[in-house]
Amino acid sequence: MNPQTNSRGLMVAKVVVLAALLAFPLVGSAFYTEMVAKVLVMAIFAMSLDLLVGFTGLVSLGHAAYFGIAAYVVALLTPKYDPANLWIALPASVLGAALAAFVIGIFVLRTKGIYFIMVTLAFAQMAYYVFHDTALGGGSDGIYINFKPDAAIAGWAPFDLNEPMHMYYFIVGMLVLVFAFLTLLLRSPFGKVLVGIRSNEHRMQSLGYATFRYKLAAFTVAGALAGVAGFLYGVLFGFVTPEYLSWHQSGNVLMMVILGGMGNLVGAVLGAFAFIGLQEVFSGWTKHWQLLMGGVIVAAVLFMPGGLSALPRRLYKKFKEERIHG
Amino acid sequence: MGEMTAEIKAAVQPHLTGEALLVADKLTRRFGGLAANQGVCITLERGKLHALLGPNGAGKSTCINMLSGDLPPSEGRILLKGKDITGLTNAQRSRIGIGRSYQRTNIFPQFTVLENCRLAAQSRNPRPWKIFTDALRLTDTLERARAAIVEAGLAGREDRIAGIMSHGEQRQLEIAMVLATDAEVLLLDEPLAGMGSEESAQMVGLLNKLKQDRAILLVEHDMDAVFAVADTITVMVNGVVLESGTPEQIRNSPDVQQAYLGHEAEHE
Amino acid sequence: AEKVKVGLMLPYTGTYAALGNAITNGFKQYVAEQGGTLAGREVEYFVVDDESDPAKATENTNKLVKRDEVDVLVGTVHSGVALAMAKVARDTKTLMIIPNAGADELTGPLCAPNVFRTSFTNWQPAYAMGKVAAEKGHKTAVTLTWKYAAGEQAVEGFAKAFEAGGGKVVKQLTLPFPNVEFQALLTEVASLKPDAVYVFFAGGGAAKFVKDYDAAGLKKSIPLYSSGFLTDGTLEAMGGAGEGLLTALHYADGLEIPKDKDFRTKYAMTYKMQPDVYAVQGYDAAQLLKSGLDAVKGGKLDQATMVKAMEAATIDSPRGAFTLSKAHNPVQDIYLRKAEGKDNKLVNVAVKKLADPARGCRM
Amino acid sequence: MSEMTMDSARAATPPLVAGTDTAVAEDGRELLIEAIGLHTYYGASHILHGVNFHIRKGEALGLMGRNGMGKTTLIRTMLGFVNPRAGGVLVRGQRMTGGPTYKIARLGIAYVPEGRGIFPNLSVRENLNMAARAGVEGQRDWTFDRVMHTFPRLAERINNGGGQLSGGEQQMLTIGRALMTNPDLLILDEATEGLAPLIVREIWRVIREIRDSGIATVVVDKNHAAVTAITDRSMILVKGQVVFDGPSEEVRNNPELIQKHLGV
Amino acid sequence: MDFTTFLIQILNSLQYGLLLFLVASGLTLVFGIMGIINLAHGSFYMVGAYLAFALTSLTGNLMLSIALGIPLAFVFGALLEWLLFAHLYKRDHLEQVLLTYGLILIFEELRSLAVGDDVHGVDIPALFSASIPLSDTLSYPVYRILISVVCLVLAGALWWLMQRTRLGMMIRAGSHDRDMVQALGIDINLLYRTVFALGVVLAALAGMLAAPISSVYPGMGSSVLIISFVIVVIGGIGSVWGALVAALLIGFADTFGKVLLPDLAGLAVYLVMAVVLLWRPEGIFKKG
Ligand SMILES: Nc1ncnc2c1ncn2[C@@H]1O[C@H](COP(=O)(O)OP(=O)(O)OP(=O)(O)O)[C@@H](O)[C@H]1O
Ligand SMILES: Nc1ncnc2c1ncn2[C@@H]1O[C@H](COP(=O)(O)OP(=O)(O)OP(=O)(O)O)[C@@H](O)[C@H]1O
Ligand SMILES: CC(C)C[C@H](N)C(=O)O
Ligand SMILES: [Mg+2]
Ligand SMILES: [Mg+2]
Repeated sequence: MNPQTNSRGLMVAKVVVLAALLAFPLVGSAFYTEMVAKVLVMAIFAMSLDLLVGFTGLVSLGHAAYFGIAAYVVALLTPKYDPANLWIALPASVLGAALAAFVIGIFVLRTKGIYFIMVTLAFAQMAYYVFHDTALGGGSDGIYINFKPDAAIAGWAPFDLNEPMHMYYFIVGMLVLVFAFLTLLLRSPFGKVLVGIRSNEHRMQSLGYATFRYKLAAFTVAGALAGVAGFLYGVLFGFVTPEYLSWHQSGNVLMMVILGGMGNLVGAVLGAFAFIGLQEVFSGWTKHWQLLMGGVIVAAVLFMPGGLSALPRRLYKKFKEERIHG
Repeated sequence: MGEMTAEIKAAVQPHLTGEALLVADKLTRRFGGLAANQGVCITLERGKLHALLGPNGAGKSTCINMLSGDLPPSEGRILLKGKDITGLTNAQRSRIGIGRSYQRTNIFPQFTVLENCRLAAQSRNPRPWKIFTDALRLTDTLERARAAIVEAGLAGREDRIAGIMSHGEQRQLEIAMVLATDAEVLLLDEPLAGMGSEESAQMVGLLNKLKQDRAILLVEHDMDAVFAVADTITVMVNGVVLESGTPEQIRNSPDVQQAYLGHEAEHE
Repeated sequence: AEKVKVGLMLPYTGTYAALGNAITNGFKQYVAEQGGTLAGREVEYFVVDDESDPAKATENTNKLVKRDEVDVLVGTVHSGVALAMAKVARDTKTLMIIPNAGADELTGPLCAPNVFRTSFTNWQPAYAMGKVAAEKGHKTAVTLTWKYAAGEQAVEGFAKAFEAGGGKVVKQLTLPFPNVEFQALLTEVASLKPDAVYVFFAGGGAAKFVKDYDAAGLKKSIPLYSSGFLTDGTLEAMGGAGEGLLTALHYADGLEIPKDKDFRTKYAMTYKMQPDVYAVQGYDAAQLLKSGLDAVKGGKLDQATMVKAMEAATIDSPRGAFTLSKAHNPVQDIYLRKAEGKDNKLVNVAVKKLADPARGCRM
Repeated sequence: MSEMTMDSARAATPPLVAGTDTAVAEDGRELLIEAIGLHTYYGASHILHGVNFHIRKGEALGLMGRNGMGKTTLIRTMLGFVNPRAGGVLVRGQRMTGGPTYKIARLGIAYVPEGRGIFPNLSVRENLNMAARAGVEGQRDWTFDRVMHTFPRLAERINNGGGQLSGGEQQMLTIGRALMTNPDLLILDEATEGLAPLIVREIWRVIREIRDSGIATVVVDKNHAAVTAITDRSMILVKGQVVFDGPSEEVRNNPELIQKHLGV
Repeated sequence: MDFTTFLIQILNSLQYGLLLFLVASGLTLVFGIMGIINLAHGSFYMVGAYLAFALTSLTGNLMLSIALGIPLAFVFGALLEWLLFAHLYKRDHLEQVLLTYGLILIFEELRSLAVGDDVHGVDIPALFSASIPLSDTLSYPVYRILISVVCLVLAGALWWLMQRTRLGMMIRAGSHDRDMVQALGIDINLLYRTVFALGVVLAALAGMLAAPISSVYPGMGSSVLIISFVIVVIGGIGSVWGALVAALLIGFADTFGKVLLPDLAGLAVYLVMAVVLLWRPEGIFKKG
């Protein structure tokens, strides 16, 4: 398997997966369609974090803040008895998240490594308490989005998000968009700089890159994309609580990224599927499902270094070595 | 050229004759109580290679760090073509044409040799807004990277992963990266350390070629190489300049021999 | 008859896990007493662990409603989760019985024909306690609670009754849920020197609070009152510190009610432990469901018929028989209890047949 | 294979007295390390191709070869950092293939890695003190004071963090630290890299002194003249194979050998 | 707030800060000095508390239980290191995050299976059950003072171990370059196994000591986890004194936050962390 066929194989795999996603609602029940939709939203969220963690080397433990802020923006923009306009609410949510990320980024990017992990956590917790302890967004009980945003453009509505099918395909569409956007971004000169920063930031500086600006840009883009996910999540479930900004949420999405394999967009998607999927399956089996979940995670770390996305390569290598020596 | 530079040239380094690109004006750097550099003046001229020698801990790397912007000086100024650049960050200095290599190998270990150099070359023309362009299609960058690899003697090893190359190969890559930035002023901190004899010899040839249209500051403990390429030599001891002059003057200076070179030919 | 599909959405992990288990036990005990069926129908359970996590509540509820298509939702402990559940229940018109969560809104502004509660509103025991405190002649009080729905509503109920009885709440202290460092606030209480202190805490935090209150020497000088959750299932953990505390709740140890004795014996036999208020609430949830099922007599589960029957039902609860208010919340006696050893011994009935005001309910 | 056949390479290696308690070379001196037929891989790349190696007590050996030929890999294999896929390593007669490294070190082997292995988060004093240990025979020839005396520059920076030292100072610290373990064999991988000429001369002097005191040394250095001048025996590696193993004198007197394999 | 109250609040802050340090001390060792990101640290704290509960109901005496619990915790820690952590030193830090996250779930469920989900109490040993009166209404439990003393002793001992002993130097060296430490003849595996176990002992000890005053309840581990990390980080990773100072700082922020700004009390701790790290991006006592 040379790199060429490898990448062609990957391409085929991606097309197959996409086709499966598109076909799913036709065969799956409404419930599972919603569930897959949720996984896809989390996949977008995980990809946005992967841009930071896996590609730029910025491990954020406060990424849920931007997810949650975007969700609150739609919730607050939605009138009590009317839908908001999608074409206003979506950009507003994303912008809100991006703005928050930009401002917070200016502060947190002064720190490095574990300190960065902790300051991102600190800022996210502050955002959490702002929603939790004030009446702004309904306090700890959260608020409901009673009507999903209206997709009408000048009276004509291409789709209706209240239709579960439409909502599902809208989410698939957003996933594809985000995936494509990140793929392009990462192979561009800009993306190469981010990866360079991950590898050795000091050398990037001495080569002439103003790394702070690049990092801030990445942080803002990641925040905006987390905002896309937050928007979709809020709209999908019609409910927003401060828990969306909590460190558990930040932790969970980080788990998805690591489980899937950092620095790999497909990995982030796989991680979301695995993490949520296992949770579903196990909690259906037993009350003590977290024991199984924990066991799987521990086993994954021990026997699957590099996460799910590294699995095929490792299996292939093993196979090859066996052929040589076996 | 600023009036200050001319003055320094006349007062401190009368042997200078060419176009001064980079001037260190009374640089001082203290670490707590230790003055690692004190009132160091150095002028780098286009077309000349200036060697900076001195015993271990004399302050050579500290001097380079100040020139490259990795360390702010406690006192003193740095001028590039007469303009004060003391306040600029290392990235800014790199963009206006000051490139450096490190004594302790400082590369991108997970990347291939080519990607290491490509990133270095891309910094000349970063184009961050071109987010829909494939970076690997920017041929100018790619060409410069490949050229640098060949010059540093790593031809044929473009696709090796940098971090798992041997020590000497990594030292070569360190140099290739500076070359790829195509800087006008090169600050090289012990480029030959860790290189084998053949690579060293090749490097000396390269330095002779490079200096023709650049200004180079070379810190190096390999005396054979230094005397083969240097036009000017400054010797530092304990953070201060001990002597500055032509290779001949330096070789014969008793002070330098006592502090740094030792007496020739003990077992060679 | 067709079987009935019951969706149990309760916390089985996390701080409230013990409560979720007790409710499940209570529910299943009633079904077992009925010979394993309810109104002659086989009961099929669908169980979801809600982890007391409001963020997952909507989907967890959807799992039961949309995936498993349950006939009735039973849940849950945490008010925030219950609010999200109730929203799904209202939207999908699924019958729902709340066996614990006390959020006033559920049977207040958010009340709905298909949503019932067999437990309490946060307001109820607190109001009763306020009344008792005022009757004891206390003039000033300080309240202290976690800053979240249940705590705030409890404090509001207490203050209402206490001030109506001539007292005055001089300061309302709060700390974030589920923070348990009380020392600073206890110092504040000590410097205010009120006649009484009212608190709302539950679970591990409750045990720690009572211990700290005692250790700070306050228990000797300022009487402590609370909704009964403070001492339910936590007395053992408090060591001796809880001894003698007065709390108000809709259940107590040593109720001289035959139903209760019977219930307790059976529970202890089946589960090898003593039941608590949560088990009772679960038990009553099953009873309430049965009264609904009885009305449709093995036929189709017509919701209107069931709701009507449930609204009219009198539940023969171990806590004493109760009926439901118009907003579907129990109208029940609130007992004053005193902690003795491991028991919350009945002192007297603090308020008879107390109904939640159900402000905002348009039903 | 040029210059030497596989057989002659074997012949240059004294026979292994396997199964006995102490490994002894033909000349009666104790064999400190003996490696036979090492094949080392990094993943799929085959680095060492059947290397034989030995060093006797008190012997000074120069290990030479161009960049990337496998010198460091050979050392790391013998120290147990890397497990060879074939071949074996005996340290003082004990089978030690693949480690554990700390046991090998405790048999009196000290290592100065290329690119320095100082602990930047420890002060100079701590770097030295943490390593202090009596030798295999209980000798305590190298003490803190003696290291200070050998490298006065370190004495001046004694409370500095290791990471704050100049490159050359770090190199001195690594050598000093290795000596603090009172070894019988000192392996120096590019130990003079980055050192000023005076210090380099000082290091050569120390190495000679060490050798004279009966400590064996393995020296990897690009200064072939110096290496052959202070060692008894030299080995040359080309692409993971030993192409020369013999008296250093022979290398010194044979510029073509150097020209051919070391490319000067 | 009158002056006496103010003084008592200061005392409260100090005491709370010291208690936090007790919990964070093990983390200082394992995370701050050995460099292992261990999210399961809170679980060890919980294990300690439940151990105190279980042993005390057997032996009837907390002090005896602690004496028994310490070796148990040590063995437990050593086993865990041998089974799991030993495989992770050379991996990405984030894999440690993932692994220890999995452990949290496992420990929590095992606890639930073994002892159930109830809240339990542990009695303060009779010897220390007295209280010292501070004002006419308020008094101060002797046991809390005892804990403070233990904290200070621990801080001192930990500092001495890390900075003044060769063992400490080896541990610090190992966090930077394990291979090199081995090459100096030190059995790094054994060393790290021991130190890791020591970290577990510290966490468990904190749980055991805190059991009487905080009671023993499900999820008690995760409530201390974040705050412990906050303390180690803002103190400056690797600095024992830094952790102590940070713990006191958080104690003050939390205590006075609750009294003076009750509506924003939740924010106070994180605000302090954000401000400290923006002012000193590598913690208060940054190490070279
Ligand atoms: N960050 C620092 N903190 C404290 N002292 C430092 C720091 N960096 C360098 N020094 C000290 O400053 C002095 C000069 O160091 P420098 O690295 O400039 O020496 P050098 O001339 O490059 O030596 P070498 O040839 O050994 O590389 C040394 O004594 C060193 O210990
Ligand atoms: N970890 C590794 N993984 C894969 N290949 C490696 C690794 N380390 C070294 N190599 C390769 O093994 C070969 C031998 O390397 P080694 O470091 O032994 O050379 P060397 O003779 O010491 O060279 P130098 O003089 O440059 O230090 C090199 O080609 C190098 O690229
Ligand atoms: C008494 C408690 C268990 C009540 C619960 N916390 C609620 O949210 O209503
Ligand atoms: Mg230097
Ligand atoms: Mg090498």
